[in-house]
Amino acid sequence: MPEDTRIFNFCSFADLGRRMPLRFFLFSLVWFVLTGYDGAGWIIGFPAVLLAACLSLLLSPSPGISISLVGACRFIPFFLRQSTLSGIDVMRRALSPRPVINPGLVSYSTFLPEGAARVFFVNTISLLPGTLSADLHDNRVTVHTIDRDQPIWANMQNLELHIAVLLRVSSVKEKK
Amino acid sequence: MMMSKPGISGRRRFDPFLLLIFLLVLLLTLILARAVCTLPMGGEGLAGEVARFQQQSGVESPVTAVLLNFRGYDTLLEVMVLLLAVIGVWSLATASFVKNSFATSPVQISVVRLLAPLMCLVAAYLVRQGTHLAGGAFQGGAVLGAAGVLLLVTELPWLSVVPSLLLRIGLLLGPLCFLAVAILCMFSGRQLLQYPSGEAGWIVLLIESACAVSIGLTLASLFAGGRPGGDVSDD
Amino acid sequence: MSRIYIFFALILLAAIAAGMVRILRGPTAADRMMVAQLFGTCGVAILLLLAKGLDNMVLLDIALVFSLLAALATMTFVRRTWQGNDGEGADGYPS
Amino acid sequence: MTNLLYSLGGVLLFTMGFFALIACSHPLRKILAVNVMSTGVFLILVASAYRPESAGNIDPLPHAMVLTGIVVSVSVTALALVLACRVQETSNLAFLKQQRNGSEESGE
Amino acid sequence: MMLEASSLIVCPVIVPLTAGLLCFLSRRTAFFASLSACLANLVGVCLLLGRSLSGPASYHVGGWQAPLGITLRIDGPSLLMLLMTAVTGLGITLYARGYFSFRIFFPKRIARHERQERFFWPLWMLLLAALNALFLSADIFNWYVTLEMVSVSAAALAALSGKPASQIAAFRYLLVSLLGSLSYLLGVVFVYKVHGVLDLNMLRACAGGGEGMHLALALMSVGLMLKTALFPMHFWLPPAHANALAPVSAILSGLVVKGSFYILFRLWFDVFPTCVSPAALNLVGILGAGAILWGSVQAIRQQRLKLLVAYSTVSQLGYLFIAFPLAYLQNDGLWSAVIFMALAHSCAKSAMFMASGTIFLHFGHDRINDLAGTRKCLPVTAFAYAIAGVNLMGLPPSGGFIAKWLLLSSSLASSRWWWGIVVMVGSLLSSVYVFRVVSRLFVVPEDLPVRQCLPRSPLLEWPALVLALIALLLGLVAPYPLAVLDAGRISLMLSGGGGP
Amino acid sequence: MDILHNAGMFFIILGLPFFLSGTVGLLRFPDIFTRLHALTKADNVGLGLIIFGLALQSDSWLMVARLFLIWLLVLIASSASCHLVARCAMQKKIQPWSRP
Amino acid sequence: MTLIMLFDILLVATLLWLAWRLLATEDIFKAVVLFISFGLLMALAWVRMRAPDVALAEAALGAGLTGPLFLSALRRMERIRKEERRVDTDEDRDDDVKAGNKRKETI
Repeated sequence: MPEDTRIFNFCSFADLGRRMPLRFFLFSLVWFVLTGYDGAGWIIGFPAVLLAACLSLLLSPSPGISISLVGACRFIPFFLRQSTLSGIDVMRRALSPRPVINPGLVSYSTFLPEGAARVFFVNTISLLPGTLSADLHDNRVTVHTIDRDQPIWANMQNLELHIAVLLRVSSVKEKK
Repeated sequence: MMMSKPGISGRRRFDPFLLLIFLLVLLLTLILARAVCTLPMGGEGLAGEVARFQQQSGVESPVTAVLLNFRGYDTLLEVMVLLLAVIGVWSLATASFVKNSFATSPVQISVVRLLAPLMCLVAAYLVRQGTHLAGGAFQGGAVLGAAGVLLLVTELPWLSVVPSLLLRIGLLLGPLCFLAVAILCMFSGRQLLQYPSGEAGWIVLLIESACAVSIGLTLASLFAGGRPGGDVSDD
Repeated sequence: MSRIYIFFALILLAAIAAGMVRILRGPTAADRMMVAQLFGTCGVAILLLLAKGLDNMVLLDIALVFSLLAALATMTFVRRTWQGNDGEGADGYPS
Repeated sequence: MTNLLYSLGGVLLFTMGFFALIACSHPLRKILAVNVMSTGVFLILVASAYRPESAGNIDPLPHAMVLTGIVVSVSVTALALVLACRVQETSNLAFLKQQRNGSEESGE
Repeated sequence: MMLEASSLIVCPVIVPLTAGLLCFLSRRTAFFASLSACLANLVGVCLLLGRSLSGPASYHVGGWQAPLGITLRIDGPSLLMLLMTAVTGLGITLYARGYFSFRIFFPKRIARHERQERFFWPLWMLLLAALNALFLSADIFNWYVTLEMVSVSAAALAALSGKPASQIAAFRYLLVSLLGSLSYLLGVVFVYKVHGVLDLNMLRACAGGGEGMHLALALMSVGLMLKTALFPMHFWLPPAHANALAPVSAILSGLVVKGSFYILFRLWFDVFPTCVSPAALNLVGILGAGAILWGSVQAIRQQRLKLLVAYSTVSQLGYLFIAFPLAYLQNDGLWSAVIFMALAHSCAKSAMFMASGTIFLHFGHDRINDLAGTRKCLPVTAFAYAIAGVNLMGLPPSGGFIAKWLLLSSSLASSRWWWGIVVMVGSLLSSVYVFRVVSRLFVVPEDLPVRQCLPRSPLLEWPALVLALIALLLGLVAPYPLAVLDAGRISLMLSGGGGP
Repeated sequence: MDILHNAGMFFIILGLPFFLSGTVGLLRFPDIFTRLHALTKADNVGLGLIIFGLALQSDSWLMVARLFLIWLLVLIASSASCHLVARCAMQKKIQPWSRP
Repeated sequence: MTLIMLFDILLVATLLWLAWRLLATEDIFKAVVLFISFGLLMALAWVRMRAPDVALAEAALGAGLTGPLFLSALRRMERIRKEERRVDTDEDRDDDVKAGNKRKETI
């Protein structure tokens, strides 16, 4: 797949009309979180939010991701539990008298489409127990694992499915 | 360790000159330390003065009041120092937006897409906070500059895309705005930079916003390390 | 009550101080750089704790800036400093 | 007490930077040294304005001065870095020629 | 919509500042913007001169009174320095125009020349504004900011030529001036710590020495001396000044070093006269004497014209410092000799560097031994060089003569004749290095190969001559500047004058 | 209110060992990849717990949102930079340490 | 209040130690990393000095700008020096090979 190397990406007006309000809303939300109930702040806030939304549109060419609410409800507890486990895992390994590690590299092909979903997948891998995404090439993710005895493959599939549900990716796509 | 070239920062031989310098520096340290310890802590300083005129300054944050109102002249000159640094850098080198031999990771690109607009937003937030809490043009400008640096590092060389004239206008926006306000203030019998009473608030905010934009652009241009757009052939 | 937060911050600062050994020991450039990353994360935590301990909510803004810019140095490092496979010992593995 | 501690730290930073500025030959190190020095000065300045929470308002003037100083020092640092790079780039060729002509290795 | 009359005082800062920004914005109008800024500056200073003869004036920026705000102050010395900057600046601007268009006219590396011209103007205009701001300011922290502004722009200008040597020199120059600024700033920190104010007038009123003030003054002075290139700390000056472009050399030698010197002068004689000990004065005097002798000897030994002129700057700066011990004891305004010296030297040295630059442009080198017969090609330039040389030597009608005469007579009057001897030896040595060049310029050997003279450019030659003539005639109109100085005297609480 | 406060304190105290173990791992683990493991995971969990604790103690929803925004940013930053460094290390062909 | 004192002492000691190492270590890259860390800790010091404005500026400039600035300058200088060494080692390269190298670098 060709890397996306264009600097700015101008989308059509129709696209703009569809995606701008959402971004605007999201950034307004962030602004609200930052400043709180501050009416006067919107004098600066409004242009800033507009600017941020425009910049964000310029930078992201791909159609926005859509998040399913159900998926989110399932993903967030899963993620929190897993990342806590990963912390405990690391703590156990680091604090034991001799570090119990048995690292190695595993290669995994994901069915997630390229773009936001795949990047999200790669990023999340690093926060799960015992795995660290070390490379991403097409759909092959090289994963560094701290313990080869762990069921890496199953963990990955689990995560992949969660993300697929979260981002509304149909999992029936060809899976190698 | 390995990066150093032996001749450049290798272990030095004993050097009597360095020993002498070392002794002198030691002496200086002692003198300064003694001065720091024994000098009176100087009482209030100007805290009382600042607090007294805080109301008139138009902003609630004392530091911003000092920077943009009481001692705005300093700040005006200081913005010029930033501009001078850019001019100096531009006069020295051309920015080569080198394509790296390795492709940028898609992870980095996606993260930047998320972070860069957020940085712009936070920059504006800091400018806004400057009027009543910590923050202000420099802090906001710095975060804005960081956003620019982030884009440059990710090889989205936006600086080379922006038309030269536009870039220069952006760089000058803050200084020119500040200077124009300073000069306009002189009309109708006031002094340089003496804001009309009661209107200082929004003027300060205006200057701060313009300066934040300029400072952000300035810092990003400084990072780019040279004038964009190849040779002198612009205008 | 606020002293306990400062105590926590102190512990984190000690963690930072200990982490500096890694900067000195290396061996690769990335090891050193990751310590700066650690400083960023710990710095955010310390700032949050101090914000509570000193009861100064402005520190949250500083923590926000820290967290926003945490990745910048590493990204520059990865793109600008550490790339280029020159096969020299310079930034590779210990020689 | 606190301000004394930080002031002394600032003094030490200043003098350390000063010594390194004279003793080191690498241009980047010199720039780093100047930065450390300026940080030391700023630390002394801010520390001398410090007073504990109970003692009322802090004098904002030193803070404004330090802000000014920090921004100035960043811009000067950037200029110095570019200058140092240019020095290496432009003197590269002359240096090479000189080396190739058989003169012995020059240390710096 | 009325401008207050007192607003005239900020004109020397605002006008070049605006011009600098405009120069950066558009290249086409750069020269005209600069020229009109210089003219406006000169006119403004002249108007100020007319108004201020009645006494010193203050201006509160932003309408904030002293402890809080920044005060601008105009009195005798600052007025004369402003005048000096305006006159020399106008000359340099004209010369720079000639210089750049000459170089672009004879294209060897046209892109590089265009680049140099393009960035020269904004840098120069902002430098001018910074210098003016420095001379006007009466606030020690504001001085720091202006100093930084001056050093950044000066370093950038010094590196403009693009040659490795000039860039190395500029790098060192930048570091040295940073070091100087930091030392100065540390001094400011201590002053603020002790007195809690930054304004000069209030500091003057605070008086009280104490150990802290001694330390603060020492730190500030060392930093400023480093920037002014006093004798043992002059190592950075010759390479930086000699390797820069000719207009830049003129700016650096003629104006920039005077900026830090002015602050030093102000601090010692005006603000903290009570903190100054005789030992320190003598030390500075000795360093000045060292500068005179060492700089002259080095200048005599140089083979390149621009290096010679640069070393002569080192030695001439020595005169400014040798006046310190003399002026302090004398209560009749010997300090005016210092200002006068700076004034004359500024014009003369700029003229000298311009002449050297013109010679360099025409011959493509500046080896002194190969300059024979320059008079034939460039008569105006040769004359400019010679007249400027007369000034450096201190021959009678020149401004340099007046200054040296004042120094000599006061050293004899106070029976501290050794300073007088140094002044005379220095003059002798300077006549050696001036004549060494002038003889080459004017003696046309019989067997001179017919050199093809490039077409002359009036802008390249006349500004140097005019500046040199101004320096020469300064001696004739000496009473007038002295009167200006006297007018400002009210504010100058000199030690002998019964300061607090 | 008091219960919330104590619970918050509990979580903060719980967070500290994670930070410490992150540092210990950084010092003890044998190669860059394993150190990345230690750094990213432990620190993020530690920070998460501290932020959760502070959020329990804070009195306004805005503050809670702000705290979680900070956490989210740190998460993004550290996981991304961790991946980037690992990727770069792979490209430089640094061999991962493996049990002999 | 001794606790906060302890915090201060540890902070200042760490800062000084960092500064010493960054000025004394031979590896310039190590020095740069130490400097970045130094900047981050300085922000904490400003916080302790009750100067949040300065801390904010230091955090933004130190983390967001000085670090990348030094890192990319370091890269530039290292690259130049490597090129130098490369040309040094084999004598027979002539000028246009060198120029070719340069061209490759700047494209």
